Amino acid sequence: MPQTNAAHLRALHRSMCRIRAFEETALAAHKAGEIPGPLHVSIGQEGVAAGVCLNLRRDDRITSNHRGHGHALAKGAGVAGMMEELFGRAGGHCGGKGGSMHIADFSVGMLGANGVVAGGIPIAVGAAQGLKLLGQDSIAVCFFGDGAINRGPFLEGLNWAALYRLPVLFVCEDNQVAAFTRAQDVTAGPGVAARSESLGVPATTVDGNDVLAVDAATARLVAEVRGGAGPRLLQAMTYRHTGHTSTDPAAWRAADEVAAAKAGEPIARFEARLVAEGIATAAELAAVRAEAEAEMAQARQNALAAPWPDLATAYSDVLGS
Amino acid sequence: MPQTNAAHLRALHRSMCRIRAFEETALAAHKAGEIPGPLHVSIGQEGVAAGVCLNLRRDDRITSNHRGHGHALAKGAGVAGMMEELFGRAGGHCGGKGGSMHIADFSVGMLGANGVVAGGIPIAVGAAQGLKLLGQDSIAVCFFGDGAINRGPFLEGLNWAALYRLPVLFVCEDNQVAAFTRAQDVTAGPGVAARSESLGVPATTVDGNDVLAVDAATARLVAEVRGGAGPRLLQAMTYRHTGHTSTDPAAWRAADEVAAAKAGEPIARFEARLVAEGIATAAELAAVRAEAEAEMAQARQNALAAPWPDLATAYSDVLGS
Amino acid sequence: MTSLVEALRLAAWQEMERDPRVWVLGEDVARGGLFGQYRGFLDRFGPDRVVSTPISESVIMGAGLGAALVGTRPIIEMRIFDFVMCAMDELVNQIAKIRYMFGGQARPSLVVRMPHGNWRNSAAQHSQVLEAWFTHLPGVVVVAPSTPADAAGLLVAAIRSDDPVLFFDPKNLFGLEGEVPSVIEPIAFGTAARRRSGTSLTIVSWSALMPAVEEAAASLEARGITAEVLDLRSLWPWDEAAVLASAKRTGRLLVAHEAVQAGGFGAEIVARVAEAVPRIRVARCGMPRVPLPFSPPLEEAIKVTPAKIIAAAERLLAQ
Amino acid sequence: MTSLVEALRLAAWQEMERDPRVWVLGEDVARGGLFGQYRGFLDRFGPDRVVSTPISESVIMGAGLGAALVGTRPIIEMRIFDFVMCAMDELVNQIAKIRYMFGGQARPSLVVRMPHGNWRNSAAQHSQVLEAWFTHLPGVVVVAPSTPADAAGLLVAAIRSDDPVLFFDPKNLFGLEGEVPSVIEPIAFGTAARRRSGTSLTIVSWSALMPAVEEAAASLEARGITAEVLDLRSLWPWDEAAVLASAKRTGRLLVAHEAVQAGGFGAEIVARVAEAVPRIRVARCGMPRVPLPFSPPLEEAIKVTPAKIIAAAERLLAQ
Ligand SMILES: Cc1ncc(C[n+]2csc(CCOP(=O)(O)OP(=O)(O)O)c2C)c(N)n1
Ligand SMILES: Cc1ncc(C[n+]2csc(CCOP(=O)(O)OP(=O)(O)O)c2C)c(N)n1
Ligand SMILES: [Mg+2]
Ligand SMILES: [Mg+2]
Repeated sequence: MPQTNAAHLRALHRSMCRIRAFEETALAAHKAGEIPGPLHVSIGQEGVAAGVCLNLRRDDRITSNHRGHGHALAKGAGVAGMMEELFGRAGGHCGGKGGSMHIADFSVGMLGANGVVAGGIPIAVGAAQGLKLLGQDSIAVCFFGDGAINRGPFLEGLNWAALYRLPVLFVCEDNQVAAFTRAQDVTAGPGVAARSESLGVPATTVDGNDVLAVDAATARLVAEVRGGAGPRLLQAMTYRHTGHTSTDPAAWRAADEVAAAKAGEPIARFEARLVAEGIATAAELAAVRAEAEAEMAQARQNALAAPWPDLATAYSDVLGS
Repeated sequence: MPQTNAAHLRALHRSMCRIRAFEETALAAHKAGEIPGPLHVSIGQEGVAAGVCLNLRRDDRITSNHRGHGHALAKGAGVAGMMEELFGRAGGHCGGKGGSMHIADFSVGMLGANGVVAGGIPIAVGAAQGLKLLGQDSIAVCFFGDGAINRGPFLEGLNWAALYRLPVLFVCEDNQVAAFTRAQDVTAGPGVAARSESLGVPATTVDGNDVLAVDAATARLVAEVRGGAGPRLLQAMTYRHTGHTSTDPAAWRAADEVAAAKAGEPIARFEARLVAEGIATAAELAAVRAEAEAEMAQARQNALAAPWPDLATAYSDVLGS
Repeated sequence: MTSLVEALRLAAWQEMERDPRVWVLGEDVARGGLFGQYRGFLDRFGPDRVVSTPISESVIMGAGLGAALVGTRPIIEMRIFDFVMCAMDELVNQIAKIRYMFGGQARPSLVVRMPHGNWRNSAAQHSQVLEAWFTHLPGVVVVAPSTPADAAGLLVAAIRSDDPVLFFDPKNLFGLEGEVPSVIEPIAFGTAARRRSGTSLTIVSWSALMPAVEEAAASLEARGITAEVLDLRSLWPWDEAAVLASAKRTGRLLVAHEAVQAGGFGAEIVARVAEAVPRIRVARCGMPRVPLPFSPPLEEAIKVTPAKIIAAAERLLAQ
Repeated sequence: MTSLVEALRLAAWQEMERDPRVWVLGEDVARGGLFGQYRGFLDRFGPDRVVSTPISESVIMGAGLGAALVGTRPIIEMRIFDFVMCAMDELVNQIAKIRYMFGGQARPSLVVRMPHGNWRNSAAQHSQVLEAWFTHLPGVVVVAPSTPADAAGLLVAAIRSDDPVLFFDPKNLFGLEGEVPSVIEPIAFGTAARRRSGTSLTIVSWSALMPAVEEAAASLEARGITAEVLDLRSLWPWDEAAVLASAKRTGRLLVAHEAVQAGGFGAEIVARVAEAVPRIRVARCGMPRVPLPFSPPLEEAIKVTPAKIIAAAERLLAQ
């Protein structure tokens, strides 16, 4: 790797560490009863969020799904506002009205997580169409899971994006599972890439646990999309280390399957490479992890102490000003 | 062509002639104000309905769309009941409650036309699943147009059918137009066959205006589907001679385009072949056409004279017995 | 004189001239739309602002939302209301909730146009009247005009509104003629129009049933029964003050609507008035709880007609 | 004692043992379902009758319909009500209308199970209560139980019914314990259960709000105000006779429900009673017209609570 992008490589590492630390902190806080409602974390999938979002501009937009913390963080959403949102506090990005499943930070182009599988696809397609109509050169990126490719909006959205040559990058975060069901048990045919091509959207598949592979593919695809070539799809193969929600043990998965996946987890893998190639020392990388953990611990403390929303806000943001 | 199936060939011809005559009679009746509501006719597409349905058993099921008269007739629905249904009379298959867009004749396995594009796809898939669960060897055939392949249920239904290896044959009646819009202007990628393959459903494309091509392909596909090979898709290329509805002149289409299409229309084409190969004489074939026209004229007269439904029926068939 | 559908065409045209962020998407809109409500738009505004779409209702609705989130103001044309059933997640779970869920970060400023109601014997899947559902759905405005001028003024208000507006085009009244000003001013939501003054009873209605209501009121008047007739024009917000004031004056309230009576918006109006006005006499006139049949005599039998409105009024007055 | 979710599991199990045409389809049902309501079904009934599906709500709903049309009796599991918005064409345009449109040739005998309502701060897209919509939709039965025994008996009735039944599982009450008979008999739709007798007022409610209503009634009674409490159990058909009789006795009717008050089913009940019982005093207690917020204090602020029901009752009695 050329030294010239060492800063970028360190940024990728730092982004992944911050996502990991955020998720582990959120999990602990949920177990401690500090976070209400359902919680979906993305431990093991950090390479996708970081590898994609670090190739985006602040004025690019993303839509996400129910497992969206990593996407938001990597896109630049403020940690304090995210943690407070999970805690339902006044300082949350959504004022506590959304929670984990509805994290959004429009100030950095994060147009929202979504509680409905595939719900973000039509929105991203429309955002791209709007940006094109306004003559802006920012693009939309749409994150969704392998489960979303069996919902109608996947077909409608990709056909539409290809038809109007919209500036949208579809990112299928393929962790090969949807809730308690393996993707292979509910997905016929060769999979998302073939579906995408059949709808006129060129597809690329990468190892989503290799952040450099994600980074390189995204850089190329974003350039094509921003250049007006039309939509592209990136399939990133990865693995969900935890259960579907914070309370799901996912006991149905074979222990060795999980162990093997954890062995190939993206952060340690990338760190080994950074050290081997002399980009950073193990000590430097450990320091980054520690710093991320400290940042999230601090955010948790703040959130726990933060004020609840003013009850009047329960009635605002419905209609009118 | 072997003489052995001359009867089958004559049946194909007769079926197409009856559909053509039914549609032209219905069109005239609608123009005369005898038929209320919207009317979608399938003139020019008779080769698909006849070629497919004459390869089915009475206990096979079909679902259809808004342009469903031909499918129903070819599957064996009674003409009197169909014409009375279009006229809204008591003797209609649906007692006048459905009309043209909701023609159904469960006694011959015709599970209904549909006023919603792609509405018949999930129903056909479920019918196939139910038949399989009941251990019956009848199959389901699902007719839809090129417009339906841009709706989500197309993806959901094909993936589902392939997943459970259901006995369903999908028939895309591709007349290359949806209402007032050309398929090419709203369909990205290589088209329905590629979409089908990407969802694990093998696809075959034929000239839908060549009834023998439709017949041969269907015979093979039905055998595979009934044999337990799982779902198949047949794309039949054809052309809608009329406008979208009986009141639509479709003036936006170039006159020569329409003329060219009419030149290749399936009935005359098949008749030329039957005569050339000595299966039938021109006089015999003209007699079949005349007979079909007389049958439909008679059905129109009967329908016009038929009683309206008892007003009490407006309140029945909702809930309870 | 201008037809209602032409009034709607002029209103959308005016707003697209006025604001370059306004655009329309839906099936066949570049060909003028199913009812000609966008005739000439393609030539004037071009294919980027007049977008004929695939038959993809989920994305027609959802793309409109996404485009609104980046600052455009889409008119989402759904062709016929019944097809909105193919886009309910996008409407109910996304459009109606996004501003609230995100704590006000987003404001989907869009209009969803849904030609609805009984129309030319088009049977159960092309005739539904489910406007009441959306009065029960937080986060949306519900508009249901009955005259060319109101349709135009309310559509202008809808397009300029920063809230998501569900605009129920009364497709059975598209041919209705009336005066429309050359410059169309917005009409405020939640203001009812008094179509007739009277003292015997109050009749509240809206949308495609208004002509039947006025016909009924006229023949009642011929027999000395004068009805105060209010056209709500929008169902959320609705003009509760005007309805309460009139009901208090007349002491009797009849709500008539095209929709099924059970669970219709008439129930909400009657309930509000019954809660607020002790001893008020109330009645409703709506369709029985059955799908719309195709056969003309059957449809006629279950539809709300002037005769049924008159009968309901007489029963109410007999109490 | 049996929990409500276990009672539902036993009811579905009993019916699948009884009738080989009954089967269940939905996401993760072969793993027991999201709430364990199908635990053990796969091992007992096999993968053809216990079908874990893709995330394809349109086909989950529509395939259930198609399978019913050829003579099976599917239980269509929708996981969480809000996802039904992804299958509304199949439910509203197809399931609810097919029997009527086809003149009685088809009878979709199926059950759609939809765990609904506020639940563990799951926010706007996982908490909706839109049961009222379906009382306004011709062609469907609407069931909303509140106790383990009722849930079991009504689910048995739903599975045996030849009509399409929309079964609203009260997910917030899944842990509620109660007695359930070893042989579960069907409970007739349209029969309310009287939970308390009283003379001061009538309180009508159903589903997950019943515990709050009973708590409110108890504390009112402690102050000498006795409420007759009716649990409707099914909303269509609904026990109009029982409600009218009770309202006439007490002279005061309060309808409380978890759903948004505006346009909720309480409006229909109040309207019917106000039409039929002159001088009756009526009131409703429901949620304000806002989406459900995530933050616990905000959710608590807008939810219907015993305190709000008591306050509504006191206002009604003060009239
Ligand atoms: C339309 C819809 N159906 C079902 C659900 C319930 N649900 C939430 S997440 C999930 C699994 C999604 O799997 P995938 O898209 O692969 O994302 P992952 O959880 O693997 O990150 C399901 C079924 C939902 N939220 N929306
Ligand atoms: C979901 C839905 N959207 C729109 C319509 C209106 N519509 C009726 S038929 C039609 C065109 C269908 O084209 P295609 O499926 O190719 O069938 P064809 O008319 O060509 O036979 C449209 C848009 C509808 N009925 N349903
Ligand atoms: Mg997944
Ligand atoms: Mg077509």
